[in-house]
Amino acid sequence: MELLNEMQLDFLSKSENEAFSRIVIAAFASQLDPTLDELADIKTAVSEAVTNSIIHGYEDKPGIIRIQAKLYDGRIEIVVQDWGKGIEDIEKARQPLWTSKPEQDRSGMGFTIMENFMDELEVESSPGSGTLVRMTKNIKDSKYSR
Amino acid sequence: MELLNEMQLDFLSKSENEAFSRIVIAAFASQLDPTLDELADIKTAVSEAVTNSIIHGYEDKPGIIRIQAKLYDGRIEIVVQDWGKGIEDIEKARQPLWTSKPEQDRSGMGFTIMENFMDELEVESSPGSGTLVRMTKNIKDSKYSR
Amino acid sequence: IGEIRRYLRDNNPIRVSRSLRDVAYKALQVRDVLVNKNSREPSINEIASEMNVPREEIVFALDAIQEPISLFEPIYH
Ligand SMILES: Nc1ncnc2c1ncn2[C@@H]1O[C@H](COP(=O)(O)OP(=O)(O)O)[C@@H](O)[C@H]1O
Ligand SMILES: Nc1ncnc2c1ncn2[C@@H]1O[C@H](COP(=O)(O)OP(=O)(O)O)[C@@H](O)[C@H]1O
Ligand SMILES: [Mg+2]
Ligand SMILES: [Mg+2]
Repeated sequence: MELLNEMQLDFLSKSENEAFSRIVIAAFASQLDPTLDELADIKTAVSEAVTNSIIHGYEDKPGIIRIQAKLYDGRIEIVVQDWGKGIEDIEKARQPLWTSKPEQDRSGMGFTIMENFMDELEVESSPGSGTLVRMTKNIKDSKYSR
Repeated sequence: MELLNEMQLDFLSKSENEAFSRIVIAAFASQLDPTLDELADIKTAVSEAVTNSIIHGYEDKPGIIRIQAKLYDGRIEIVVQDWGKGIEDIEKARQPLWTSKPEQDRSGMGFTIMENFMDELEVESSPGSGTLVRMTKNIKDSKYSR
Repeated sequence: IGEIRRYLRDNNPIRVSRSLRDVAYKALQVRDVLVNKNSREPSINEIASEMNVPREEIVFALDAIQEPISLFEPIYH
């Protein structure tokens, strides 16, 4: 499938960058001319992944978060990556309502949201080396433009 | 001076990414709580630098453009970089109305715009290795927030 | 055929570009109101909190209605 466009953004694991990263992905995805709903899904999923990197990956300590995005005809692929703590048991982490920080009022629904709002979700992670989340969403009636 | 936040964006030298890069820099700069006029100045200056990398640096061939931005109290520093053709005579290139592509209806005002819309402008370039433009803008009454 | 067209149009989900323009025009209106009220340029946060919209959204929206800038404007800036 033909790659139409791609980008890579590195930013610090600060909470003020969550809104920033959401707009960056929205601005890039909008080149595929999605509907408002499709765009909202993408923003929400990326938000969840970025929040996870800030809160769980780096546990509010300084670190770098990377977002890569690729546009194909009718499809966007997004990777959110950190070099933080990593996940011990990925299968358990992906289960609805499971959270390692119940004391912090986390809902344990982040991965479930990503799975439901996007069409594909892959998680690669190992303790000590970090986490990579790859998500894909199909955009109906997409017209690459501008 | 204390560094408040920083980011780095890599993207392809495609004309559709000009608008994208403008939104990214404006969203990041908005953390300093500028006015709409200050934001418009920053976007225009970055637009000119990115257009130069696309048109002159890579001459519409594929290449990578990098934008780095740093936020300080009351100040944003922006670097726009390419690894394209480079500039032979920087002093001449910076002169108002001077363009190497008069046949393409270029106005030769890009560097003049950057200089006027921003508070500082530095250009590093050498033929064959690329161009780096560093711009700084002071933001009055800035309040870093969120 | 006219009816089918209308049907298609009515079911056409909202595209981003239209909603961006709505937000942007609202932001410019709010800016004017705040300029009149405070006799100075409002900051992006002031506009955002007045509209109850994240400032990054406003930034994104404003780009959608950005008018082509005059290349010679800056000389008199
Ligand atoms: N980037 C990450 N780095 C380390 N651990 C993570 C990361 N993302 C998710 N996790 C782990 O997976 C769990 C489930 O994540 P999620 O479904 O988003 O729920 P929540 O964030 O509410 O805990 C987290 O509690 C955490 O233990
Ligand atoms: N990134 C770049 N790579 C190579 N040459 C450049 C670059 N940016 C500017 N230049 C050179 O500097 C000249 C002046 O740039 P500018 O003031 O923006 O005017 P214009 O783009 O209208 O030619 C260009 O015509 C070009 O020769
Ligand atoms: Mg989560
Ligand atoms: Mg130029």
